[in-house]
Amino acid sequence: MGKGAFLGATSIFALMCALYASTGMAQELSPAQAGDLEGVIDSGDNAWILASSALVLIMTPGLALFYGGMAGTKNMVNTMWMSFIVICTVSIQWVLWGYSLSFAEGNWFIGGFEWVALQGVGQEATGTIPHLTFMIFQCMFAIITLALVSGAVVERMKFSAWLLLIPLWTTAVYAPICHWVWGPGGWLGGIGALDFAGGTVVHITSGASALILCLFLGARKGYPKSVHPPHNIPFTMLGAALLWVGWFGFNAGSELAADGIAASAFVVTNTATACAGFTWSVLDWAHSGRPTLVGACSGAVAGLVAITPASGFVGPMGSIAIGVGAGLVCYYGSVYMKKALGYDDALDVVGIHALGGSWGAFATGIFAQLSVNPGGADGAIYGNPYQLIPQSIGIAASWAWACGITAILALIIKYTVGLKASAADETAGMDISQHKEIAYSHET
Amino acid sequence: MGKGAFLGATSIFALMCALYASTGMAQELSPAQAGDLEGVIDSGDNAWILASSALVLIMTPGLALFYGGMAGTKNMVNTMWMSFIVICTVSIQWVLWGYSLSFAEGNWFIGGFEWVALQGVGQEATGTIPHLTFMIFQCMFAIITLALVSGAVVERMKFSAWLLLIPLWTTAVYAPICHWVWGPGGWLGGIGALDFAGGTVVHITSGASALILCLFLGARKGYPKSVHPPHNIPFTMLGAALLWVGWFGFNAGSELAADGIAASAFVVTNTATACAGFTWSVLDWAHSGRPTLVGACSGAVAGLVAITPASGFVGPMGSIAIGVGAGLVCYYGSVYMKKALGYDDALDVVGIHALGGSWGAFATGIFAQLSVNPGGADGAIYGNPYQLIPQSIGIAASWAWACGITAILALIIKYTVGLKASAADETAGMDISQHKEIAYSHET
Amino acid sequence: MGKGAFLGATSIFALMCALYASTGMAQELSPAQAGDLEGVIDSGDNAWILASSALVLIMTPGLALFYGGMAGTKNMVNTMWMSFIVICTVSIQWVLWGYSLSFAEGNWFIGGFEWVALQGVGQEATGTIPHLTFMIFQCMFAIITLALVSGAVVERMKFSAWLLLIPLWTTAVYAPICHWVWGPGGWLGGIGALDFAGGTVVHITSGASALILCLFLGARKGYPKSVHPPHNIPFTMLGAALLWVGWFGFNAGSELAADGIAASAFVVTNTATACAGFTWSVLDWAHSGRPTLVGACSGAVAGLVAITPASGFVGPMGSIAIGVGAGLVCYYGSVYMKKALGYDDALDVVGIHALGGSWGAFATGIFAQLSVNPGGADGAIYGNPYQLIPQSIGIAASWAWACGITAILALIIKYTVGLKASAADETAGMDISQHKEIAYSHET
Amino acid sequence: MKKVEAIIRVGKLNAVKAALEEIKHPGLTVTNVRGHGVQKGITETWRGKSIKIDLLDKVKIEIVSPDKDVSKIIAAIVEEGKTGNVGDGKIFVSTVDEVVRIRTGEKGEKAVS
Amino acid sequence: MKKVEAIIRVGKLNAVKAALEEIKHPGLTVTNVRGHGVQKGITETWRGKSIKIDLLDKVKIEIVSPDKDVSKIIAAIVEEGKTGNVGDGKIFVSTVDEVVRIRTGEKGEKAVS
Amino acid sequence: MKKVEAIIRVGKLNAVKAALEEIKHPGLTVTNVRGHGVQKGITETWRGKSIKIDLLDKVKIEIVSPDKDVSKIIAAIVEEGKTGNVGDGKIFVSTVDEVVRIRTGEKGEKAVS
Ligand SMILES: Nc1ncnc2c1ncn2[C@@H]1O[C@H](COP(=O)(O)OP(=O)(O)O)[C@@H](O)[C@H]1O
Ligand SMILES: Nc1ncnc2c1ncn2[C@@H]1O[C@H](COP(=O)(O)OP(=O)(O)O)[C@@H](O)[C@H]1O
Ligand SMILES: Nc1ncnc2c1ncn2[C@@H]1O[C@H](COP(=O)(O)OP(=O)(O)O)[C@@H](O)[C@H]1O
Repeated sequence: MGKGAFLGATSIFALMCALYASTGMAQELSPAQAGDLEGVIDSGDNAWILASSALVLIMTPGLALFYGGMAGTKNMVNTMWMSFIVICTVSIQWVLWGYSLSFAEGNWFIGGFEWVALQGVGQEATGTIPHLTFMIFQCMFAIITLALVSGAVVERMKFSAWLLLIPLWTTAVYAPICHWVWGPGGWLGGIGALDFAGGTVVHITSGASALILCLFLGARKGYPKSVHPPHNIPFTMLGAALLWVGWFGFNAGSELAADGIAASAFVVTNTATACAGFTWSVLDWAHSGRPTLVGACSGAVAGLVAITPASGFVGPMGSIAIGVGAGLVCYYGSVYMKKALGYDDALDVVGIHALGGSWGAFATGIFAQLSVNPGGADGAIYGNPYQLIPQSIGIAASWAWACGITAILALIIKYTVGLKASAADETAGMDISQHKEIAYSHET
Repeated sequence: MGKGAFLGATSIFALMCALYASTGMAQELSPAQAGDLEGVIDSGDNAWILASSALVLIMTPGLALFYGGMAGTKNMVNTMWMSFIVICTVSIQWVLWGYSLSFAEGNWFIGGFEWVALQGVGQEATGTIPHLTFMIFQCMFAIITLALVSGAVVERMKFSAWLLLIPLWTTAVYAPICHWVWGPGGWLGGIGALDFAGGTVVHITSGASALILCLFLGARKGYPKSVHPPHNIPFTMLGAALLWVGWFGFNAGSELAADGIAASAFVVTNTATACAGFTWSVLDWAHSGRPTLVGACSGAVAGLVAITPASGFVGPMGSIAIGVGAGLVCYYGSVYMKKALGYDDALDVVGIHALGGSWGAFATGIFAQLSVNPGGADGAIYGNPYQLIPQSIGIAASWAWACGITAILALIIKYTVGLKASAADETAGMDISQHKEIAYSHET
Repeated sequence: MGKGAFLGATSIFALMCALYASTGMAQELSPAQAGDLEGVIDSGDNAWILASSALVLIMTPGLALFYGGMAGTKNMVNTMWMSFIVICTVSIQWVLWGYSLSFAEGNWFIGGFEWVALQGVGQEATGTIPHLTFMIFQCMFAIITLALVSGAVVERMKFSAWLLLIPLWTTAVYAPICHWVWGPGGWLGGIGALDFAGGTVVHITSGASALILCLFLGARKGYPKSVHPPHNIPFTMLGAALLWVGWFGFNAGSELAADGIAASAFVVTNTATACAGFTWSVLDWAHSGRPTLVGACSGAVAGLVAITPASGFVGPMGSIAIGVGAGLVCYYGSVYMKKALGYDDALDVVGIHALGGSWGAFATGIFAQLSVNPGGADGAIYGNPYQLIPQSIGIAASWAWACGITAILALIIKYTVGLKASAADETAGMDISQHKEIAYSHET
Repeated sequence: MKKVEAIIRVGKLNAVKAALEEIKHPGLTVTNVRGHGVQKGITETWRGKSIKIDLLDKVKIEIVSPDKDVSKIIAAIVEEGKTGNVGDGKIFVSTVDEVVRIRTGEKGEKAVS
Repeated sequence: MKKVEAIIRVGKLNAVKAALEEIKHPGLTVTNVRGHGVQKGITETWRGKSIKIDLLDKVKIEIVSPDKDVSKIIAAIVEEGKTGNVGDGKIFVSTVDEVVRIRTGEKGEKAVS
Repeated sequence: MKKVEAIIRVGKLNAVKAALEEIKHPGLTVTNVRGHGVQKGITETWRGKSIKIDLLDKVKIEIVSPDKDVSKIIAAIVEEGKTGNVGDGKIFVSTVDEVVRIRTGEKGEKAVS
């Protein structure tokens, strides 16, 4: 059956990548990015990264509303809960071991145990901000990444299964890929793959894992005939707005300083987002006869996703190209590809995050400019087509690892607590069946 | 007919102002305010302006909720959409040519093309922040200004007409007035008109344009008998709260530094807003027998509007006077003046923004204190009644230009795509007729 | 009758505490904390505290949604209004006399009148931020504290009574306790009671006052049989999220600088909150068979409350203990203690704020570490059990003063405008009876 | 005693209500309903997918009245509820055996006034 | 078989429901309605404008039952639904020709129990 | 003329609607109701307190049709509305004295088609 084969293939690919990396790239380890504990704290930089951390935290409840508004009324609480429980759980996991595995000195593949339980992670400067500031900023990234996955599996995944997935996934999928890209000695960073704020680490991992979970879960009852319109568009709009504004912290905060590159990242984030939102609206108008607000919000999120890896490396004109591209790629991915392939990705996490993240990571290799960020590289249109190689390796490796490991985790959960709610629970609604709660009780 | 006459009069007045300005003031051009590209970046200032930019962005979705909550259920999506599409569209327009026309070196009337497509707008310091930071902060102002207009025209203006209006208006109305007040060499700045954060540039332009659009559109079906209560007061409250908090970025950010004047602007913003919200509540209680929450929110917005031009120039006691005045002026403007004059300004953009902005710009000339801001001036009660002259000219010129040009744009749109939705579309609701969307689908 | 006795006892206790303090502690006055007007402004610190002030302001509308979502549909507007009017009123009270009474030089008990109407409160540096920045940051604390109280009395307290309570309570309860702990020469600060961000000043005062008001008001009609589920869980979740993110400003901002301690406070705030949210969910699952989202949100708020006094003094592991403890204490307080004692605390302000604040203030004495904050102290597990003494005194004194004075104010209000709405008004709903407003009008 | 039940357009409720007030109807009860008949539904769009909504919002008015007033009531509803386009709705008349006013326990015609 | 239809105050639903449970009624269906009769409406305020809401929220209870239980049911509703103030509502009784239980296809009295 | 009133499960609305379309029913009106019968309610939890919700969401379908079609309609509803578990609902049939189409003023059987 296709599922098994797919799983096998991706696992093998992941293994190959890992082997290749361990032989071919181990000697090229970049100097530790997060680990150099020197320098003094700059209050302006620290102010910006603390504010950015708050901004990134608000993204996850924003996501809860963005997703929840599109879910059905009887699944609203559960949909929001899936995001909210990630905040509560990953915040603890990250402090206890997640941060250490991701960012402590280790090998090319994974971090060490030095910073377990934040031992040795204190107020001293890392670059120009306290080490704790860097730690908590990264914590918010780990939170939102898994929360993104939930959009694909809402309306049918058991809450206990989701709860079990959280620490497993964050440990086995997120931490390694995060270390590869941003950790000291990580191999993807080592080969020069550029990912400013998480196109691979955040969006490909979440989107690819979402795809695997969709395949293991199967579709909702009656899909695709039973597809319903969003139950509350204002919540979806508000959620998209909170994502947009929080994303300034996500991207511009990833500079870890309040400098010119942060300003540039802020500008291209806004520009690409606007372009993608606008593009999706135009496509909606063309294909459905009317521009929809949910479409514009979806497009905006697609733009945010795509500009993420590029945000510290490209200029405004590059960001327009990336944004328009994101609108195109994610629109057709969410509308046509999903239909063609037939999986039930409830809220289009694959179409928007996996595809948008891949496009963004690739496009970084096209539009990056050394003149924007001397710590980056020139991209293809600035005469360096070779940058597309590490970018492509980064994309492929993230897909492979996320798919392979998520498949294993899904199997484990399937045969322990079970993945999918019973048909009766699904029909009654996940809110009452999983939580004994009802989103709206207007009779009271 | 009155409309034509009005249009004629305002156009002539605009012309006269322009002529007067070109002869009388051209030689008094102030040194470039935004354009001096020197100095070094201060990370604290940059952190504050980046954070402020994020805060100002959140105002527009906040406005979408503030307006949407007061609109009818069947027009909720369209009302929010009008704000959201402004974000997507003006973000692009501003980067491509809006910023250059507003802030590049040009003449007394309009900026040049030097910074088109952000050529030459980079990470170098403007004052103590990167030029890009200043650019994106100003972008958020251009966005919210046009979004404010939408409140007057909801529930009946065609979406295509609105979409067409966006780039036209931002180019022909916003850019010139912005240049007059804040651009290098702008004539209103040159004659010493004080406008710290946009009483004229933002609120008079939006409110005056809203009035003109109301007149061209005509009333909603059945108005005023058909006036309905807000469909969702929680959204209106949330929107007002997001406006309030975002406005701290708007006003205190306009100092372009995290210094004492920013702190002062923050304080007077909060104080005036509270006073105006409280005043409106008292008037509600007196006139309608009960204090309403929507009234307090409306009052708060009125206070935010009125303190905007004054925020960097007045002290706390001045802000109390401005806030109480805003509550009075805008309450009577929204309730009695609208009724007396009979235009259908659905959500009181004229009463709150045009009147509140005019009051604030005038009151700046009364309560400004050199001791608060040495870059400002003393107002009438500090012995300098002459400050009321440039303030009044600023008010009159903004009204005139906004009215005149908006009238021309409205005519253009009326005879191309058409301004007003058909009666059937209005009755069915703008959500389903313009967007094939329904805000709430609780049956699903 | 019990009420009278309780009132008497608390008043006497308050008196005793005051006397004891005036004799025993007056000589140990600490140097003025807020009042030393020297140094230069650090733009980064100022940026952070201005941003924090904005974050703390958003907490109050967040609270309005958190409470409103749990209230009944027909009381939604009134519930939000109670928070919103506090913003409008206390902002004015604070500027006029509240700040001076709390923070100006005075005696061990209360501040002086030096800074009435902000005379002498200007842009000059206090520490490294403008004095005005400190003033407005503290203003936001005064606002949220009283707003917290409203959760206990919603659905039955007359709006006029609440409006009258606002200036009285903020002047007679908040200002003294604030001065005791944070004001120059305040006696609780003097004896070394640690309260970083307001466990006593904010949460015990609000929770204890809520208890007294509940007792004076009596229960809602039909209580406890008539207890209804939350009318809108998404608003409750959104409110909790805004509280969480705003609380970063609350706690990490209380350092008044963007330094390492701010980073540490940020980290422990997030950790304790996540732990408490998780703990409450587990208890829900164990006791009710399902984890509820409202439970997780309640737990998160409990965690935020408990970590508040400790946030600048404890490390991450201490924060886990405090968070788990908060989940336990507040869950049993809200569910079992309330039932056992029988008072009608509608939204569990006593269970969460009074108990959570007390636990947090006590736990600060257990888990504080000098190595985290050299300006703090070591707690019991770091070899200094004596720290529990000033902590306990602080807890007891805050309870006593808040209970005693609130009882007096409640009596005054009861015999002037009256405390409780008529049964008919309660049945009709507070929205229509107090405000002539209806939260949702979907028919329009 | 008869019950007159009318399914009308949402936008016509106020006009019909006013017309009934003019003929001094004794009272009425309104319910939000959704309906489907000759009139076709509307189409919503979500992420490129068309979702047909074939039940449209309507309003049901119920009026219980003495037999003699029925024709007047029907006339008023038809007069004010009509637009001439499909979807205007229907009126159903049925027999009510007994009426009780809860407040007083009164029965019969006195109870509906 | 009869259908008893009662329009009552929203706040009385629980009491009436409890009373019906006591007399072991077979089941009931509840609808949110809005109504208008002797009782006047309420006035909302928006930006200084008074907006009259002349339809007040009510609840409609429908109970189908054998003829013999009708008087008991009416008595229970009147007893528990009454406040004595205008707006308490009305009860309408009409005839039902046939009842079917969907689950089993049973007809007649067996179907309503 | 008869009115067929069916209380069914929310999740069965689409299936029943489709079945009625197949037998070419003339139109229908749908109301959201809550109900209570043999089927027990559900329990919500709020802060450790269990709150019993004994009225479950149901949907009411009303179809007015000529007498001859009634048995076909009932059969279609039973067929598609049945799950076999308690809570499937009931069908009530009653007599309608008169039908008017508002759009045209037509009366009787022509009006319902
Ligand atoms: N046979 C019927 N039984 C019950 N309700 C009906 C019936 N036919 C129509 N309706 C109701 O009347 C509304 C309008 O009917 P429709 O046939 O669309 O328009 P018209 O009355 O103008 O011919 C429908 O939406 C539905 O609610
Ligand atoms: N003639 C009627 N037909 C249908 N419903 C009615 C009628 N009269 C009253 N009602 C319903 O009963 C409710 C209460 O009636 P009302 O006359 O206000 O009070 P009371 O029953 O105490 O005299 C109304 O809100 C309305 O829903
Ligand atoms: N006697 C009745 N009168 C009115 N409605 C009823 C009656 N009995 C049941 N109902 C409605 O039918 C629904 C289903 O009935 P129930 O007895 O629970 O299941 P079943 O029909 O499978 O025996 C109820 O929720 C209620 O809305």
